[in-house]
Amino acid sequence: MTVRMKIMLVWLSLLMICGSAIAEPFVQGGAIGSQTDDGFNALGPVVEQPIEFPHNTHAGQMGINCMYCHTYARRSAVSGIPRLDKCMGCHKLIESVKDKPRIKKLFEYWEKKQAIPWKKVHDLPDFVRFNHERHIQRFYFREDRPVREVCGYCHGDVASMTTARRVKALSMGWCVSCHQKDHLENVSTTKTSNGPNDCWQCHK
Amino acid sequence: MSSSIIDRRGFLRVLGISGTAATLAGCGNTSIESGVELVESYVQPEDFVVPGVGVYYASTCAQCGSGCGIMGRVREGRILKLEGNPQSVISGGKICGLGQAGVQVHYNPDRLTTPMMRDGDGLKPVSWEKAGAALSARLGASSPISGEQIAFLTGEISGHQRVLLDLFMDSFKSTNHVVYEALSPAIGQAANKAVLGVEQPVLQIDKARLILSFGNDFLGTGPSPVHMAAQYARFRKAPRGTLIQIEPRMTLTGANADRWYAIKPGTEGIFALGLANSLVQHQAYAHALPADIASVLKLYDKETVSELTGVHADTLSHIAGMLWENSPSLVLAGPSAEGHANGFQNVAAIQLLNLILENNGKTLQGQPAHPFPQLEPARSSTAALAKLDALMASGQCQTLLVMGCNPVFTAPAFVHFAKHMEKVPFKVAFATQLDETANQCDLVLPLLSPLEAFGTHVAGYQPKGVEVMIQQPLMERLYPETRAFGDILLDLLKQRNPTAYKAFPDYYAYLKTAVTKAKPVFKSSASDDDFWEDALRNGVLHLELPPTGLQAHTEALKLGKPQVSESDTQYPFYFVPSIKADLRDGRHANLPWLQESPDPLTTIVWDSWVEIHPSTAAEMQIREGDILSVQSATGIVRVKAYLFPGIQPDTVSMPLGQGHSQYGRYANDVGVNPFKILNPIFDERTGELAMYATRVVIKKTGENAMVVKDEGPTNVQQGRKLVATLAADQAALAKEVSRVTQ
Amino acid sequence: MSLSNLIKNWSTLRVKRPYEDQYKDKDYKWAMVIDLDTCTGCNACTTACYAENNLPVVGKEFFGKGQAMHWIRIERYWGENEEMEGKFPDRGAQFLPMLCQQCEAAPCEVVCPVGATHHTPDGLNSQVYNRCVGSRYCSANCPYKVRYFNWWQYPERAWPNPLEQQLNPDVTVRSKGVMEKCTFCVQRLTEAKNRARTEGRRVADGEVTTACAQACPTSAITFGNLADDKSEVARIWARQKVDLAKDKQDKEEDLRGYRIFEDLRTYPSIVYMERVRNFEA
Amino acid sequence: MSHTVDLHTPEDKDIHIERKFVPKPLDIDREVSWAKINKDVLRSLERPRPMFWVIFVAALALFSFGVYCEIYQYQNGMGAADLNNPQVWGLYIATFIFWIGMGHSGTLLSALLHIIHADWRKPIYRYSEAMTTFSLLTAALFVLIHLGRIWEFYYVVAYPNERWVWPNFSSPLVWDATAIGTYLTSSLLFLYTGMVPDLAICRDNARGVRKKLYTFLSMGWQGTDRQWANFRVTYMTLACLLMPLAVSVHSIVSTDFAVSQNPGWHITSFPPYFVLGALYSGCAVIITLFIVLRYVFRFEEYMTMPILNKLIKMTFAIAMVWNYLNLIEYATVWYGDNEVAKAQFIYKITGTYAPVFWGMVLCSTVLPFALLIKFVRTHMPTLLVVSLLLNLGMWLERVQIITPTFAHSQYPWTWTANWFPSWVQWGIVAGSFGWFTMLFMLYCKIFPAISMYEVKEMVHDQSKMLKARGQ
Repeated sequence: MTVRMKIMLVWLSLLMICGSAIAEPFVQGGAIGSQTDDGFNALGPVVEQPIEFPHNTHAGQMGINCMYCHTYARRSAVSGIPRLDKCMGCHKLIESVKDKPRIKKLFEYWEKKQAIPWKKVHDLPDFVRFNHERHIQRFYFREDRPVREVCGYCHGDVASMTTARRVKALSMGWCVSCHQKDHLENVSTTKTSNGPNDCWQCHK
Repeated sequence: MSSSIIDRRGFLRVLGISGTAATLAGCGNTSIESGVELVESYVQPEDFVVPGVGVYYASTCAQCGSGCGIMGRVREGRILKLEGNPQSVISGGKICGLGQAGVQVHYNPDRLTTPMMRDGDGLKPVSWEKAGAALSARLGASSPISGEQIAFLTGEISGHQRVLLDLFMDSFKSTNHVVYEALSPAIGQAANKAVLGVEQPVLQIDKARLILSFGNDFLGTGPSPVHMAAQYARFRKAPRGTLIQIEPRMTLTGANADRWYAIKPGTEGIFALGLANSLVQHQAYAHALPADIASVLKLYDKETVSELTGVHADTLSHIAGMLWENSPSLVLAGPSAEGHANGFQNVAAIQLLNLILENNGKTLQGQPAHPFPQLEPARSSTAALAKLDALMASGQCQTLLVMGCNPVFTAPAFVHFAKHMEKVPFKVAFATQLDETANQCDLVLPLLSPLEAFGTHVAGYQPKGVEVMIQQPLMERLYPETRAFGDILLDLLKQRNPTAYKAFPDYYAYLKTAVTKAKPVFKSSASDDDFWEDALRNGVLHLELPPTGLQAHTEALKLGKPQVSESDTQYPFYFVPSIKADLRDGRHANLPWLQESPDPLTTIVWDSWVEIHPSTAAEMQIREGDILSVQSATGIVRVKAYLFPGIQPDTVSMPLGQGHSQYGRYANDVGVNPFKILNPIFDERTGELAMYATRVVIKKTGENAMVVKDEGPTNVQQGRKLVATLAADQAALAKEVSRVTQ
Repeated sequence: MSLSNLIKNWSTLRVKRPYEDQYKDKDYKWAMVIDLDTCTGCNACTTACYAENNLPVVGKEFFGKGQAMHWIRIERYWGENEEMEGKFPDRGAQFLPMLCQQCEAAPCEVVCPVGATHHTPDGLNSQVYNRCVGSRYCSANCPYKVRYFNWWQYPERAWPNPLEQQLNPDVTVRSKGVMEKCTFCVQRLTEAKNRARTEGRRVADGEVTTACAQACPTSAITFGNLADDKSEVARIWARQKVDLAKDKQDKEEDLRGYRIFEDLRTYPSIVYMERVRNFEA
Repeated sequence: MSHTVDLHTPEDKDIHIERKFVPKPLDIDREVSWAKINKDVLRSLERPRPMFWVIFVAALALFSFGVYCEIYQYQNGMGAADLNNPQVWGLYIATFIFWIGMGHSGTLLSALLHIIHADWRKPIYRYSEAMTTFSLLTAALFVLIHLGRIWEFYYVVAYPNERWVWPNFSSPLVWDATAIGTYLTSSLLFLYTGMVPDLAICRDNARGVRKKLYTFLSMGWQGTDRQWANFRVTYMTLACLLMPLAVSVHSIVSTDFAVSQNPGWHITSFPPYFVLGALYSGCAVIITLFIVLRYVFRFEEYMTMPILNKLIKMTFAIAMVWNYLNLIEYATVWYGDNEVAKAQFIYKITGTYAPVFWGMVLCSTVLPFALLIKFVRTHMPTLLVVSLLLNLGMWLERVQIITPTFAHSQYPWTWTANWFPSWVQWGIVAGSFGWFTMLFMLYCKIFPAISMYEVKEMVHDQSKMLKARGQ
């Protein structure tokens, strides 16, 4: 290694440090709903669920609105797992699939009046307060975006999965990257606004 | 509709899978994990149950007898916090610290989770079958005991629990339902009854222009502190009333007085008569009293009164003048005036002032007759305990049942309650947590906490109209082996009389039937189920009734020459126990929030102490934290000294409620129990224990320990403007914005 | 905060706060009024705070060491000067509920090395637990000494099973080594604000309150939105002629409102109302 | 002269200015040969005597106990130190300031005196410079130790991160972290740069592992003219850079207190007061180490009495300025209209911690006058004790800045009556002394404690100067 190379190396590393310091805050995430690479993709582990729920059948093939089942998303901080009687409401009447093992399992839980122990796929640290309601109200109801886009921005294209799997980092930088973007106030205007930039909005 | 209630109970039962998993991770966990925790998941919840959103249910606070309506915040199946229920006239949407701590009764780590039965020396957990069998063998259909052989000892109890209990005792042809509260206001009640015609007049604190209180701690430990605090708040708004407090040791109410006077314990009646004597000099009041009383009153001239009470003679004239000028006024008697051999006399003399000042009907009113007298709380007394004690000592009592009271802890040492209890062959305690008394029993049955059980309460003090308070479960039971007191009683009653109660599968059914039966009284035309649902939703059944008048009975006062008990050279100090608003008689000492909540006046936590005036302390060279022995004729305790300016110099004071030995991790070995050194002095008229009449001698032991308190080395403001004070005549209160007066 | 954000908001960040009418066009400025004349010192607020905000009970030993965690404490004074006057406290005690004053120019905010405590747009003095490194500089600098540090790993001690089920899931359970303090029950405020925003309105007066104000049996504590002229708090502030942005109030003698240590220019958000005593009694 | 015209007054005639040359004792003997210097200094790097190991193990034990205390505190929480509200800092910050203050004199000696060509610094600056570096390292430890969440310390550092959050640049603690970081880095650099020619000497005289080490560290130093020229420029530049840093670091540390409104801290004169205090304690330590090294390594020929005398004079001067600033501080409080600060001051001198204050007065204000006595200046054991006491005084000074202010703050309710640090704090403070001793002892055995090339310069200059005077 020549001296020149050594010097080059030092300069290069310096440049990298400084460059990332300056450039990092300007990194732009993907536009909402694009579900494309926004630089924060992080595939989570496969989570074994008590019943291998086929999202692809329900949301994909049938095209059921996410919020038909995850009904709390628009009125609570958590989107919630559908209550068991909601599953039964349909499946009691769908004779064709009654014999499938997954449905049989569902009926077993129902008969025992036991809640299904679903596991959390999208978990946030305990000091974070994420509010589904506000996001759904803003982007689904006010901006009138398609539900799969609104939910998909954080959850990925669940309609193509069976059981859900985390696809985004759900990290602070990722949240902030979107909060800093200019979003349309509502469908009719061109006025834009950002997400809250206050620590206490998300940290509790 | 009835099914929806069952469903609601069902909701509590088929709760979410992680309803009980609380997070303790805190800031430690910064990582995002998948597949580690479970999601809230329901089977068939009510529509209004939304995960992540708190739901409020109305219920009733069971922490004291005030019967405040409360709202419990429930989330994901857990009761998180209690708030006041705005529907309840008593609480008016507010709640005290004691009430807040109700959740800690429920979640107490020392809760009793299974029945316990005596096995040799200790109590061993047993199954309900075994416990039930033991109970049936003694108290079932074939039980031979009756009359005096059985006794049911409870604390203040009201509502349908009391009805069932009475029915249960009836089935044994026994009247031995002993209601014992260590801090029973029985002397005052008896005197009120004699002078005013009612045991507990309804106070209109907010209407008074001047309150003269003889040791009445209505803000801290009165019959309904939350309600009275709200009244007090209005009393303090324009036109602002004045509060004068006279007592040997400053209470919380005294600490809020415009003027506080120290008085020798037990001489409150003399002072009141001195005031009466001054008052009747005024022409407006000259004919307020019958001539015979007025003539005896002349003996109470201000010099004599001043000498006996230790209050300056000018003070007496000054207060009399204030009473003249400020009408309507309100004169109150409190525990420190009641708890003496002449306690009845004291209260009667104090109430006489109300009569002279014609406050009855204005600031004092009679409580309307309760439409359901059987639901009203049975009046407690300490004399009843003495009777029971004699019964046990004589060996007559064969079966003792105890619920909601702890006489082994609260009975003074001279009663020897624990020893006499041993003579009872079968003792049953119903408890949410083992205490000293339960530990002495042969069978202990675990009860549901008040946040898990249905019930009704009726407060002894009804400030406005009449209320029946509804208690409902706010949460699924924590321990499957615990049962409702009502259910146990109902089971026993069914064994005694199977036909009469077969319509009621459980206590809930009984309660619902009983409450809905009262529908006509509340002038409701709703269906039974709607009425019941409404009752549950509101947490209270309110019936507006006009207050009744009071009848004056001046003859009840037996006037004699002014005299006080001899001073005692062997025991030179008056001993004044103080009641802490949160610990009361000690039943709440197991609640950590209350242990850590500083005593308002001394800011001491987790301890007992003896208060002594700084001037006396200086004479005896006592410093804060010096361990003193406080000795009465019947006992001795060793306790830390605290220098407290709000106390008569020849008086010492100790807080009640500490000194437990078998009441769980938070209460055990904290402080000492001053109940144990009370002398056997009784009120001459009622035979009740005179709690404030004990005399003690204090000695330094030479040891010193830190007093754990919030207060630092200074207790004054050091010239910083922290709490500023404005003279009442300068403050423009009438112009202020206030929601309290509305 | 990213550089772009910093640059974008530079003008607002550079302003000396508080300034006149700072919150005039804002939606919220949370503030409080505590009436010392009706405060009876009963400690209901303290216990309510323990229940709402997951405050640990530290026990006798740690309390004795001065490591108690009461976000709101009731102080009891016997006199205003350096000594108590007279033999007895014959005008009663002076009770003072002391909690974080949510200063507009908070001494704690500037000194936090990591920005764990900062000023929110609603005028709250926030504390972000997971950002806190525990330098305790904020506490050292707080003139009111209302910041409480987690000296021990309280979660392991304070909530033996099943007491932990009482914990409020909306509030973080703080682990050792972080500073905490009164938040004006921000979890309630956030919930109310979210609800109001969804419904396209501002939080109404009385819609949300802090745990202490809610419990207070004498309603001595009033909480509300100072940015809303019609709110009770704003009306009391206005009536008492207390101006948020002034360090010295020019007001009449008969007004009771004052802020503690105004001369330190912390601009607190809590107005205390002087205790009144009838000195003729 | 009688024949000359008397133009002057008679008195004038008697004026006879006799320019008498009083030979001062030389800073260093000019007869010392260069080879002897090499030999003497390199001898100090030889295998240590048993006593070295005894002291080293003692220091290690002390340090280990400190580590144990820190682990105990880490596992249990800061409560283990018996800190509380409002005594939030305890001895940690006091000791932090103490160590960081000690670090200042090394720079003063090496950089400032280098710039102004005060040659007498040459035999003693190297170890002072090392002392500076190690005390800074120790001080930095305290910054970490006092953190409640030591494992999150990197939040204080400004670096780009995923969260897009920065430290709070308006916080004096961030200034602290930055200043200490910068100062530590430049001190290390300065120490190392100054050592390069000596390391080359070591390299030439060493074998085995040491040879490899010195070879690596001396960076191919051959002593060519070009190397010397570059070296001198670099060294001077670094010295110039370091000077403002040394002043700024302790000024910044003082802002930790001065920017707050706490009574006893909110004082404008704090920055110079702190800087002077720092120099003061640093000089005292340099005297201590001077005596120790002189005795242990028999450096009498290089660490001569005249040099010590100059050092003491400087110390005395600094002590006086420090005293003056101290008095100014008290006078400002006393004559100011801040009643709270005045009450705090009265508490400081009469309250629970009055012994600390008066201990400081005794050790740091009164004791320096003992330096005026010749016996004290020349009798090594006495001087050693005095210098140690001066340091104790400076430590007490830091304690009395922090603890009484917390104990008697603005807010009367939270005053403390008799707060006392727990064994954990004492253990960690003691451990820091063990850590410092260990580092310094290792340094003395690995690197030359006296700058050989500069002593040679000094001898050379000395003889040149004397030659010029014709002696």
